[in-house]
Amino acid sequence: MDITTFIIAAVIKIALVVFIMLTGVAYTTWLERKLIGRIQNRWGPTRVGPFGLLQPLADGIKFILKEDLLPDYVHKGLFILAPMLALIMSLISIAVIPFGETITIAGHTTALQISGIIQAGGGISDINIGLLIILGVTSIGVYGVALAGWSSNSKYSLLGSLRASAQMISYELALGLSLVGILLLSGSLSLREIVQTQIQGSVDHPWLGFLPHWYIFPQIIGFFIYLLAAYAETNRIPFDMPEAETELVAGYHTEYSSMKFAMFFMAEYVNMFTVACLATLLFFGGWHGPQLAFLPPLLQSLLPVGYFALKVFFFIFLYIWIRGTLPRFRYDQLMAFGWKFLLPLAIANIIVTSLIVAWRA
Amino acid sequence: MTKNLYLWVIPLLPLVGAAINGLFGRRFKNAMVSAVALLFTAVSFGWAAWAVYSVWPGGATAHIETLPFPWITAGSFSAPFGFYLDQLSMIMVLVVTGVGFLIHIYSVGYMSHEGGYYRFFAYLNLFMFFMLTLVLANNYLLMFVGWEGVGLASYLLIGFYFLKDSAANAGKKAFIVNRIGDFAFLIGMFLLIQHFGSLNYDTVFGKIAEAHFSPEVGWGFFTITALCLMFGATGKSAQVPLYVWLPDAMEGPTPVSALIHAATMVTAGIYMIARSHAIFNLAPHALEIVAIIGCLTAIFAATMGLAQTDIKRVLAYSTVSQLGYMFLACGVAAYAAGIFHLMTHAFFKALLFLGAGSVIHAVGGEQDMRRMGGLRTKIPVTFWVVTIATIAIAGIPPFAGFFSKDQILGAVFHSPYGGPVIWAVGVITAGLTSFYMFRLWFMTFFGEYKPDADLGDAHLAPTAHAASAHGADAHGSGHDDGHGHGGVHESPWVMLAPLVILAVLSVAGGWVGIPEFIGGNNKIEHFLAPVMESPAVAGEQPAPAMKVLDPISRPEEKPTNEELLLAGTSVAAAIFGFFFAWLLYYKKPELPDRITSKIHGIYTMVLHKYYVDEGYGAIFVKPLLALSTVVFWRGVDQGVIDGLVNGAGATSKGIGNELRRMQSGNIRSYAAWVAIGGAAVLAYMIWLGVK
Amino acid sequence: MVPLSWYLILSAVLFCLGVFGFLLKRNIITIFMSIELMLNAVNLSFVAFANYWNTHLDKLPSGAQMVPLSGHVFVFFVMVVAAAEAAVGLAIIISVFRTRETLNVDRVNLLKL
Amino acid sequence: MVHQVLFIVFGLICVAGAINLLLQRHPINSALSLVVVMASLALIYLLLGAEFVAAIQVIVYAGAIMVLFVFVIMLLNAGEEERTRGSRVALILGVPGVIILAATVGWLLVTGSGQLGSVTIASSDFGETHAIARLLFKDFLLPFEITSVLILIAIMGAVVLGKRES
Repeated sequence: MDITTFIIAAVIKIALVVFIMLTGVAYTTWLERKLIGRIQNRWGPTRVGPFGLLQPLADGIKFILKEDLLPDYVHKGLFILAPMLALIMSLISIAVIPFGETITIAGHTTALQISGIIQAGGGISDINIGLLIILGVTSIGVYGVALAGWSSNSKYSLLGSLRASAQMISYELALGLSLVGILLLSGSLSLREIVQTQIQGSVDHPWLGFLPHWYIFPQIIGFFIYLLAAYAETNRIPFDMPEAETELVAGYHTEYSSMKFAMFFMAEYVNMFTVACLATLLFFGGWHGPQLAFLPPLLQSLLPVGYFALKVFFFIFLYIWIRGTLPRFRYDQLMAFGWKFLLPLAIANIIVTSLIVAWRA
Repeated sequence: MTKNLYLWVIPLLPLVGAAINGLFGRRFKNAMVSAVALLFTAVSFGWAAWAVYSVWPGGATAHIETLPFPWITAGSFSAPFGFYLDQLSMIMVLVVTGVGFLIHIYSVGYMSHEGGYYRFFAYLNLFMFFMLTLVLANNYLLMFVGWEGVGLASYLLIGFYFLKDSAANAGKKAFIVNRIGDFAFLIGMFLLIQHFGSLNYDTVFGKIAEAHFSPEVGWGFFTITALCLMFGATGKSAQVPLYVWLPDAMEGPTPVSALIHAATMVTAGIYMIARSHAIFNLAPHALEIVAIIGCLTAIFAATMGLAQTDIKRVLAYSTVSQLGYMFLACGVAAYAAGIFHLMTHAFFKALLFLGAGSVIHAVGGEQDMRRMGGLRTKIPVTFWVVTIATIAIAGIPPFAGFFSKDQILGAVFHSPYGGPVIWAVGVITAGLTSFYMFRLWFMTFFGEYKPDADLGDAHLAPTAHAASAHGADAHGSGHDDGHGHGGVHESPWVMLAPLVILAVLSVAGGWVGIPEFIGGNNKIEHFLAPVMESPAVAGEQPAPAMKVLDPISRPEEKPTNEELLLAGTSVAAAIFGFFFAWLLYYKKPELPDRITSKIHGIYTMVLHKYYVDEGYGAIFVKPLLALSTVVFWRGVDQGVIDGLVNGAGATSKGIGNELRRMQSGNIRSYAAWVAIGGAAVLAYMIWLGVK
Repeated sequence: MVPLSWYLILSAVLFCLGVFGFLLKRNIITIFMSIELMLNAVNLSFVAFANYWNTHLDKLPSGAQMVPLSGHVFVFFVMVVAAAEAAVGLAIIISVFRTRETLNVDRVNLLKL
Repeated sequence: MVHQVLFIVFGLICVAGAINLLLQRHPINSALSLVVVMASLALIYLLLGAEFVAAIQVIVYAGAIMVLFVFVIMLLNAGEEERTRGSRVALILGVPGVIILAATVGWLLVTGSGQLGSVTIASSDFGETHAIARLLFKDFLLPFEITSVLILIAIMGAVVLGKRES
């Protein structure tokens, strides 16, 4: 594959993925409002379009058309840079996430992954350290939040951003450690390879003879640690202290309005998607699912993407469900929970897993 | 060589005892301390006896055992932890452990009321360890370790009552005087290393035997070496000119005087000369000097002993005198006779000291004989054993002293290094010995008991007075607490039993050396013959000069009546001594005062021991102190060494005073210094690379 | 194909800029950041050399041993040390600020005679 | 060719970031400049085939250490740098010294460039996590454990230092 086709293919893939992602984000907001409405015995949005389906579009137009306020005494450069940083970093993570095997369109075969490359021999080469890149990019994302709060020159914002960055740094540890169990089992940092081991394992030796070889089963503790840490990372309820409306107005984005606020908003939902994708890939076998041989070939090649989307949707649904049911933690409880419960548990999980791996080897 | 006797155990056992008592003894009860000390000494004696029995009677070669790990290795020179058991060291090791054990038993009674009980036994055991190392070593260096170690133990024990100035000073004096001799000994060893490349007895004597040194060739070397060794021996064995420490050493507890300063340690010099006889035999001039020194010591010490009134000092001079005899024996190459006398002397002199200790014990710490008298009936056992010892040392047959002394005198008479003059001096000394010993005997046991006698001439004898006033009653002061002034009393049996055993030995000890002319066969000389046999004789071609030096080649066909005459003369001298003592101190006790006032000058000189201590003080000690004070201390030490150090300090202080300006407290300045330093290092490295 | 010297020059330039930062900046936190910059400069040359020796083993002096990738491991260790240093150093800065109410190193100069 | 262009681009970003670090008077700007330097260094590491090192460069340096710096700056509310007279030694001796040093080293490197040769990515598995892990947990196990102890001690030290005295 020469460099020109590579660039063309990459640009097409990026555009497609970003479009799908942003649409997905938009409709996730719709879904969230709808679902929470139902949970709270309300209707949710119904006026704009059938079932309120055009509501996200209306929201978008509103964001774009609203006046972009730039308060006095803010640190201008950083005030503008912060939301961009947040959104860019959350979108970069998508680049290494694989959605499926390959797809062949008009004689061109390409990997269903922005960073994936089809090699001359037909194999797919992935970035070896996909997982690390996601972790790294997430850790850079902290800057968006921190700088936003600091540059706003407002007490609410500063407190919110301090809370947010402290929370994100703390839970990043538990998040990272919860994944080590997976790494021990699969022996790779490449996301594609981790999925491949699960699919291959399901064929070769399924758990208990019938369960698919997904890592959720041996790593159930790791999975729950991951889930809790991920909720904290994305600042979602029950860990949404940074923006806790009742305490801090809106935390780090108190002073933001219009499109800059929208960027933070989008970044949060993209992060949710990233986390959900990661959970799917690492614990639920990624695009693995039953093969339906009776379908036409194109559909068959799209089927894994369908499974993937289904699993991701499940996690998004879980997010919303939890938001609708659980109250918010207190801040000291949150920190104590992260450092004194999740982190030791994650370490114990690593020790047990590595002992078992060593024993089996 | 056939059997491993674990000889190293013999010295090690007392060391273990010393370690246990020294480290933990403070917490032990006295019974425990003495049990430990006695047990280890007794086992050591038993082991020694077993070892001797195992190799008895031994051949011409010694039984050598070397520990498997080296001690000192430097280049081609090496000194192992080696042990050497031949006839000579057999006698020594038995004497040391046997007499040592008896004195340990005695000490249990004698020291029972003293403070520092555990300390005393720890030192005593330490002394045993070093002494056994000395006699069992198979090379001069290990022997030197023991040599120095017994010096140390002697220092510790002389200064046992370290709170007393006189005791502490006596300890220091003994140590320093010994160091002078040790220095010569060291030089002698260096010469041996330089010449033979080894200090092992085997190697050295073997090389001497192989090389057939004729006196002309090796004259200088052997004479110098022998003189150095001899000078070392004069220090340890208290000979002229280094005898001065021994009388002062009587500051120590009496058992110490018996063990160290009569029976064992002081004989180390004799042992060393006997051990080195191969070297001495090749140095006739050195032998002659040894003989002269021995003779001088014998007569001088005997005369000094005449005037002393302190019972232990009389015995101390007697010891010096008897050691002079042994030196004399060595000087005429009659080593076997010297060792014989060493052995018998160990018995009767230990007995005398212990008896004196018993007397002192009895009269509550008094050491001045003028305050004794009439003790014969009060302490009968002590009286009888001291009587036996006195007769033995006076040289009256058939007691031990007679045989050994007679052998020495006989050898002197015939030897090319001796001759009738030295023999005559020896006989006179024997007479004097008899006189002062019976003087002691009469003064102590006969007449009236006069504990409160006024010592009118105290001013004449400042040292003796000082000894009796301060030094000597150290024992008594501790002792009185237990007994009060309950009058004269016999010592307990734990003290008397060793005395009795030693008395038996003093009587019978000489019978192993009954000379041929009386009908004996002089077993001891034959026993020692394999050792004393000159290696040169063993060679195929003894040089003609050697023959003269060889003690064995003494003409055997001498008429026996000449021998008898010689023996008779010495016995007569002893009886004369007895007679005068009887006359002066029993029959007419007022006579001595009259005589002393007649010859007041001589008497004072003798009483002051010929002013030797004062002379040494004036000739050596004071100039040396002055030199040290003025030149070495004020000049070299304060001027040069301190000056250098202080100058260095002042200089760096000045530099630092300037450089402290760099310490501005500003981090960035510090960083600048670091950066410049880094730049300099890098530039230097680049320059190196370019070059 | 980038010449090794380019990497080394970049490393040296970054290092010298770090030194300048240390010498010229007054804010103690910025000075600390300059130190981190110097560490990074060193790391760059480690990584560059690790790659270089991987392909230029022939240029090793005779007898010299080379563990492949050890440069990367050293970078790892440098990072650990830098992290530890940052933790302790920033804690010190905080306590200095608490007692002296300033971050200017020129005002924190009591450590002298 | 692509390598060279990428190197020049990221190298220039690096140097620009470092210079900006020096020029900015506000510490938070300096900190962000340093983040830029570190991120572009990570990309240069990728050019050198050191993908693991690049990843941990981002995670540890940019993501942890620099966040800590930003945090402290925010916590202490550090303002613009004061202009104080400062150290004469640093200006008079230090700066020329460093310039001379830099010049010497630069001159050496430029002249010696030909002998050194160039750097390329030899094989795709060079610098892979597996290989580094093997080194770390086998050949460098002891140093690795010691550094873990070191960092533990550093954490405790930081806690003790940061604690407010009651």
